[in-house]
Amino acid sequence: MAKAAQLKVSDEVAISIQQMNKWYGTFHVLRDIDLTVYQGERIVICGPSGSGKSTLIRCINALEEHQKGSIEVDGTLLSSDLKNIDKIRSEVGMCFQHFNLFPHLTILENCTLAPIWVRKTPKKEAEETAMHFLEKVKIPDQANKYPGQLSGGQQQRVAIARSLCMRPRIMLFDEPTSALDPEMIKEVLDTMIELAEEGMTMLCVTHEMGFARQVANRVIFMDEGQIVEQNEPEEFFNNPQSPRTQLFLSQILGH
Amino acid sequence: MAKAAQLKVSDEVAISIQQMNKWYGTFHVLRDIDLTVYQGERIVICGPSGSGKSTLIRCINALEEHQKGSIEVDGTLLSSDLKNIDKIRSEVGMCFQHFNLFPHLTILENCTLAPIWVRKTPKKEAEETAMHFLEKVKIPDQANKYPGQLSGGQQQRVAIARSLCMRPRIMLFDEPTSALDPEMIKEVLDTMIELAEEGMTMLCVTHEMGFARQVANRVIFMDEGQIVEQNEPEEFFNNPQSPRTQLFLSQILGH
Amino acid sequence: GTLDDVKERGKLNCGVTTGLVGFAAPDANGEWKGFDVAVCRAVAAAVLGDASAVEFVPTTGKTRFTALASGEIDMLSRVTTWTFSRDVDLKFDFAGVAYYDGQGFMVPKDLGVSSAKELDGATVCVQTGTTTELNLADFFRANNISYEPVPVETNAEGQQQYVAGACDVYTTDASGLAATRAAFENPGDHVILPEIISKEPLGPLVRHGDNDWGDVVRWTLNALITAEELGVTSANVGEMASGTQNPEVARLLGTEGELGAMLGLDADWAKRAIETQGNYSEIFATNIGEETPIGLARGLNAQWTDGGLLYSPPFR
Amino acid sequence: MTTLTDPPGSTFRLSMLLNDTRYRSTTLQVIAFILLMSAIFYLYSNLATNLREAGLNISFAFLGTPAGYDINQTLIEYTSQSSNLRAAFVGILNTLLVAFLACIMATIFGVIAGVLRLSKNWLVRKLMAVYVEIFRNIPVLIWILIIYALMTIASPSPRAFRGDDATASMILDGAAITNRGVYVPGPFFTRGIGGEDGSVINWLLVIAVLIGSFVVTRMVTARANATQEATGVRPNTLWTNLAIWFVPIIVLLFILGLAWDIPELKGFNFSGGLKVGAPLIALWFALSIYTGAFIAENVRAGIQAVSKGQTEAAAALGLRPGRVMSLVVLPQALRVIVPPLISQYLNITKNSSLAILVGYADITATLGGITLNQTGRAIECVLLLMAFYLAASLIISAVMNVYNNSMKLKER
Amino acid sequence: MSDTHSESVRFVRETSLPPAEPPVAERGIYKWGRENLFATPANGALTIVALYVIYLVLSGTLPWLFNGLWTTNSLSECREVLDGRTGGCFSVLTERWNQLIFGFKYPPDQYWRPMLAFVMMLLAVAPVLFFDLPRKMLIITALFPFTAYWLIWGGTILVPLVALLGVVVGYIVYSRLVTQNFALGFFGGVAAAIVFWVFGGWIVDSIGVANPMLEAVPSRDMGGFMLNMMLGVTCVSLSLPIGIALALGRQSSMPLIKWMSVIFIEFIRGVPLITLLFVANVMLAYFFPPGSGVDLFLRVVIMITMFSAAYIAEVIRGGLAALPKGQYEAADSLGLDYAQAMRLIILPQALKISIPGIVNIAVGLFKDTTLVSVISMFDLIGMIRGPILASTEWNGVYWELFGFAAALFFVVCYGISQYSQWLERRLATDHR
Ligand SMILES: Nc1ncnc2c1ncn2[C@@H]1O[C@H](COP(=O)(O)OP(=O)(O)OP(=O)(O)O)[C@@H](O)[C@H]1O
Ligand SMILES: Nc1ncnc2c1ncn2[C@@H]1O[C@H](COP(=O)(O)OP(=O)(O)OP(=O)(O)O)[C@@H](O)[C@H]1O
Ligand SMILES: [Mg+2]
Ligand SMILES: [Mg+2]
Repeated sequence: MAKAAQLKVSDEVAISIQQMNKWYGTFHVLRDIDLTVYQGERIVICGPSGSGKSTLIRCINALEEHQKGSIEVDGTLLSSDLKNIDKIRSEVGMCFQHFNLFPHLTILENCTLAPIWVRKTPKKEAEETAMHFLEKVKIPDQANKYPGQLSGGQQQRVAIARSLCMRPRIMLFDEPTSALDPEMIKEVLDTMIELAEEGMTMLCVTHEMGFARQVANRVIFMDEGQIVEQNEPEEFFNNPQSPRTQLFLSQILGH
Repeated sequence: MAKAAQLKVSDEVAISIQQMNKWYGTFHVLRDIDLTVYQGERIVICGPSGSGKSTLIRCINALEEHQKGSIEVDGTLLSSDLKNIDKIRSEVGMCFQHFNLFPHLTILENCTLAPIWVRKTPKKEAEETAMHFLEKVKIPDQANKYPGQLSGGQQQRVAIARSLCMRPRIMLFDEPTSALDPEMIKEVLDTMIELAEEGMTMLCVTHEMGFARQVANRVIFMDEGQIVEQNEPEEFFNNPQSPRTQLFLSQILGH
Repeated sequence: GTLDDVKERGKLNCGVTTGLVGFAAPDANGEWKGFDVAVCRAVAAAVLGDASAVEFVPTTGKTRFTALASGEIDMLSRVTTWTFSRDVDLKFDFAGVAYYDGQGFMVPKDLGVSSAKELDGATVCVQTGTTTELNLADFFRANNISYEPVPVETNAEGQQQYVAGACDVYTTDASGLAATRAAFENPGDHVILPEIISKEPLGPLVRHGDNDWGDVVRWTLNALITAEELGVTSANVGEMASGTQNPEVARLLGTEGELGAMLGLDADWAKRAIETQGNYSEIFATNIGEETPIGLARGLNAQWTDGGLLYSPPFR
Repeated sequence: MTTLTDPPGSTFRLSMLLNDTRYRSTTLQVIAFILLMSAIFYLYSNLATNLREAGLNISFAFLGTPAGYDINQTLIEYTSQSSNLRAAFVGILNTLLVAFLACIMATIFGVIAGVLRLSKNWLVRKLMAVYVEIFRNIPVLIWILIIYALMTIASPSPRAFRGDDATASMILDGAAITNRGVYVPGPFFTRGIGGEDGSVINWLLVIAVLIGSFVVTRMVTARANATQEATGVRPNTLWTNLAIWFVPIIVLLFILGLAWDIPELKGFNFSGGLKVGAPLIALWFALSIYTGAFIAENVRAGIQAVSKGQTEAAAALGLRPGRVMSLVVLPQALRVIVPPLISQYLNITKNSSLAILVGYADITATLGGITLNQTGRAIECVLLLMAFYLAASLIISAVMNVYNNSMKLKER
Repeated sequence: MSDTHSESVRFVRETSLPPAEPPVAERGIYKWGRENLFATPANGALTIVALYVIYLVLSGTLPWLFNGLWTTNSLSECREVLDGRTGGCFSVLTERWNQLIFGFKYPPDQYWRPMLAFVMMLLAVAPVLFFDLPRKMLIITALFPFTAYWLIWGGTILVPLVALLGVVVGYIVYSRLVTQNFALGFFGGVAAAIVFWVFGGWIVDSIGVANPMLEAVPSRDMGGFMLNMMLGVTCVSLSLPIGIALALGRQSSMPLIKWMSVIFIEFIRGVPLITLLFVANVMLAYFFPPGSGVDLFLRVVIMITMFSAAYIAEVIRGGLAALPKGQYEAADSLGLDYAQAMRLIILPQALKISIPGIVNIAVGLFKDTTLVSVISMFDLIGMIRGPILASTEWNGVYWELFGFAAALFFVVCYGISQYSQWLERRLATDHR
């Protein structure tokens, strides 16, 4: 599969992170991160808890601010200019561990909210798009229910559809399956795989190694705020170089 | 293992329940329960939800009163006489599904509270005993923390240690692992197995069939407030007699 | 000035008490009635030509001065004592004395008290925030006897306390005492003690510095008094206006001279006031006089010609 | 944001004031500041113009001039010649007195009603529910008026005690409930130090002995704890403690020659003994019973917040119900009860400002009432009044925060 | 394990026992009485004490209630008729009914106006309080302030009409501009509305309708229970937006704005309402431009609104804090700006959580409107303490009047608090 995936990688740079550093107060969370993601690449980020994985991808769409270095998304430099931030956020979709659907809105309203208010799409059109993506994640029939009436897996798929409705060029996932019961993990992963196959650029923090093997072009291992190792999945799993990676893999696969 | 356990059963009766009946209002929860538990026996009670398992063991240490029939614990008849109730309660330890540690007291204070106020043990002695049992459940280093600072598994082990500090002759467990995450279930079951191996008389409501096979002398199946079937674990699991037991086991093991 | 404001508004805002029968109180239909009310209406009649063009603003002891100072009301006609500090320090102008009063005491007859000097150790109900309260303190201090004050907010509350026996004595202006006693089931069971411990000249007041308006109020009041002196009543005022021999009456009623214009009003101003409200004695008689439940005698409030203190400057 | 990634040499543009996160919040704050200042300036200039037109000024000199009025209940010495400032202090002390008394009484009412609301007894439970609902849902002002009317109208006046055909009589020949207040026998010392007219020293002595007893009982308790720790058995301290509380004080009072000054009907009023004025009682009682209903709900919620599992676990360990209450339930319930309790105390303090309805001389009645009326210094008086209440509230909430932080349950 | 045991261990129930009736002692009224009234001797004693208390209360009030007179003309007449028996003189209620409800100056032939406004209010709040009602009813809610103003105060219809049109114009401008930028839309809308009002006010003034359809009634003439209702409803609804703004301000990351909100909230919460009413009464007039003549009602509304806004702000702050951080982040990551996130995501949820708290504040505030009687306004209590008790006929009727006031407030406040409890239960189970 990794082969198939690689075929689609282009030369166009989607995200370029250079010498990026971030501190929480005096705590140095991210240290000299350098990362270039090409259009159509699928990258899986893994690493022990607290290693800064979430922080990294939250920096990419400016949910957190970084203090040093540069982040450029689709040619737009992430600066303090609100216009740039808005531009980047509307091109980058994000899925959270706890879905974060809006509980007071129906599924459909969840999906049309941002297109209507941010992209200024007419309501009708937004709803059509929403239905299209809800079909894609296989829950069009739930469109008029409220999030609280759905199972966790369904909610996460709605969250993905909600992001897709903004027609992002890049998707970020932060442990999308870790709050789900085992039965539901698969349905969400399937959705993500489908997305990957369509050539979406994806950055995904996950410990689902099966998923990583199947769709990732590259696996990145982080520890203590640094990128310790990155490689193609096959190589990464079968032949880890750094001792920290080896330790981590032995724990995670042994479990 | 079952063999090793059986060796310790004596002829001395620990609990003797005869023709016991209980109603909640007009709802007949327990119907004609007859049960004799011998010193050193380990009994696992299982059955569908609402079948009266919890009610049964709560009747044994008078957390609920029964309306008909008799319960005798270690030769003391459970009546409305407060003295008898006190005597029985200080000889019967109990662990709950939700641990019910006292959140305003440290782990050590949780363990010494009852010995000091009920058994009139000097504080120093009570603390030594407590430390002994905390070591036994493998968390002596947490003694000065508060329950809120511990994980669920650790809390349940503290709850067991707290009961043991009263040096009970009989221990009752009401689904001690059902509120725990899978990783933590094992540590609690290990503690219980250790206890069983030391010859403690135990009545345990649980759906952990592995545990039942490993330590129980007898498995009791309850349904609609009645004891429907009881048998040695091997026989019980491999060769259930009653159709209701068969149905229940097929559900629980198939799951 | 205020005069122009009032004319433009077409309504006079007049501050009164929240309820003191005889002086200012709404009746069962919500119509304001009373002595102070009549003064307000007379001014309204003089200035606006309509005695009903008055907005009565109920004020308490606490709020009356702010209401006037802040312009919420144009004049205050509320049993308010003319004192030095109110005139000078609080910056108000008293337009004259409408009623000469004095503070007195009322006690139940069965206490057997006949003089205020015998009140040592008594419990006294007094309305807070009034000069009464200060006079009371002074009186007992001067006579070196003790008492215990029970402060009450309104006359009605004082009455309630006094009737229930929570205080032995009720003190307020003598007119108020009479009015209060009149409301009792058995007025005869209560006596008003002979001592009048203070001078309480009550009159309408306006803001300091607006002399044009002050003159209007002052001379409206004087017109009512003069009318009595000259025998002009609400009944005969029309007749007198059409033909009178008395030059002062003619000046008062505007058939001779330019007095109205000097005030910034028309010639009929005083005539209207008298026509609608009656002269001083009529106002007195209908609201607080001996025929009413309040039953006050003219006493000090008689014309100077009858041995009283009412003495209006001449209309000339 | 301190991102260092802005294009180098990018020049400052005006639109960046709103569109750049670095400047945006400053811009907004400057705008807010300007708006605030212009509002303040506008109000201030109106005030200045109005005062100038009325020929008034703001000055606190009136605080030094004699107040001129008398106050019926004073905790410090006060005559009509004292200054307005002193009258204000009398008011402050009276406010604190009634607030303090009402806090205690409201707590007692609230705890009793709250506990009884959880009683097993159906009738009592319902009765308490009725109490809580009735008192919570009717304005405190109406309660004050009703209870004051009860005091003044329904209880006899001193006159009723007089004569042969007296319609009222004293309780046990020592206490009288009248509509001017409650008269009870007042203690004094016949053999007191420093003359017969009860010098303060005697009372200080009594207080000292009581404090001594308190300290000793604490020591006894500590000893009992130590004994329990050592031997496991807790000695019964009840009788010892009772003895420590009562024996020394009785001996002292005997030595000083304690006697009771019985109130007696003399002249217009009862004289002698201790008098608690009707206004104080009415306000005190009304505030207590009204706030008590709220406290009852807090207490109930606090006890219910302790899960049933806690009681069961304690019972399963063999603890008796009394001990379960004192060792397990109460310590946990208190954490839930105390914060809202303190805000109820705050409410009592603020509601005590309704004292003017009953003629009780609290700060609102003296400074904000009579002084304001007599001097006409409305602005100054109201400002001082608000400053006092604000200070009181801030102090109480500061205490509350300290308590809350110290009692927080430790969690992961 | 001995062999004997292994025999006894096996047990299979062949026949199922049917459920049986509990023993007699465990059934029916007997059991109920034993468990609920006489579980222990102490409990039994408590029951007897409680019964005695109930007896005392009822024996005191029932004769008074049932012997009550409803048709006499004065207290002395009452006393004559009762002739020494216990009994209330409720005729004061029937005789002064209109005064108690509407105050003593509202024109009697216009009473239908406040009544109609009251009925409209019920219709207007219904869709706010009960989410299940058709959303279309919110139109009534939106129109209510204008119609109610016109009904109660009367005068020319042009005033509320201009006010309404101003709001409509403001809203149109707002919805045009808001798609570009919220701030632009908001301030543009407000500015448009203000321009319209100024212009409209000028036109209305110059037309100067001589014969308005409804007779104008000045606010000074409002009184009685109607005044309490008006103050309560007006102040609570006005304080909601202010409370929201304060709560958001207090959560703001901008220190100046945060501290302005904190100081305002803590200051207001630190002083008793009565002092704020004193401010309205004796101070506030000095803060308005000379000669503007803002009347007492308006000044009191301003102060009470500030008071309740501070308390409501604290409730809403609790609601905001209860929302998971993820909601803010999700809104951010979708590209919504601050105003959109607040309006579309955060506030709808936070407000819903806060409703029970807000209702409690509203009940408290409604009770506190009685304090205006202290500053010589004739609300229900003011009417009782003032004109009615001062009148010669009814001087001395306390219990009937206070009892009536208490009962009236109880009915309203208890009703509302029951609603809030119902709502709390419902929100707890609501999965949406
Ligand atoms: N808001 C914050 N303030 C201070 N420290 C923070 C904050 N958020 C995260 N941290 C710290 O930063 C470090 C990195 O956090 P991050 O959430 O990125 O880790 P992670 O790799 O995603 O871990 P996990 O697998 O548990 O999600 C952790 O040590 C965390 O404690
Ligand atoms: N306090 C009570 N009042 C009334 N009915 C009760 C009460 N407690 C339990 N019941 C009912 O009694 C029956 C038996 O309850 P019990 O808790 O003993 O079942 P269980 O076998 O322990 O079920 P689970 O596996 O769910 O814990 C249930 O139908 C339950 O609804
Ligand atoms: Mg993470
Ligand atoms: Mg159970």
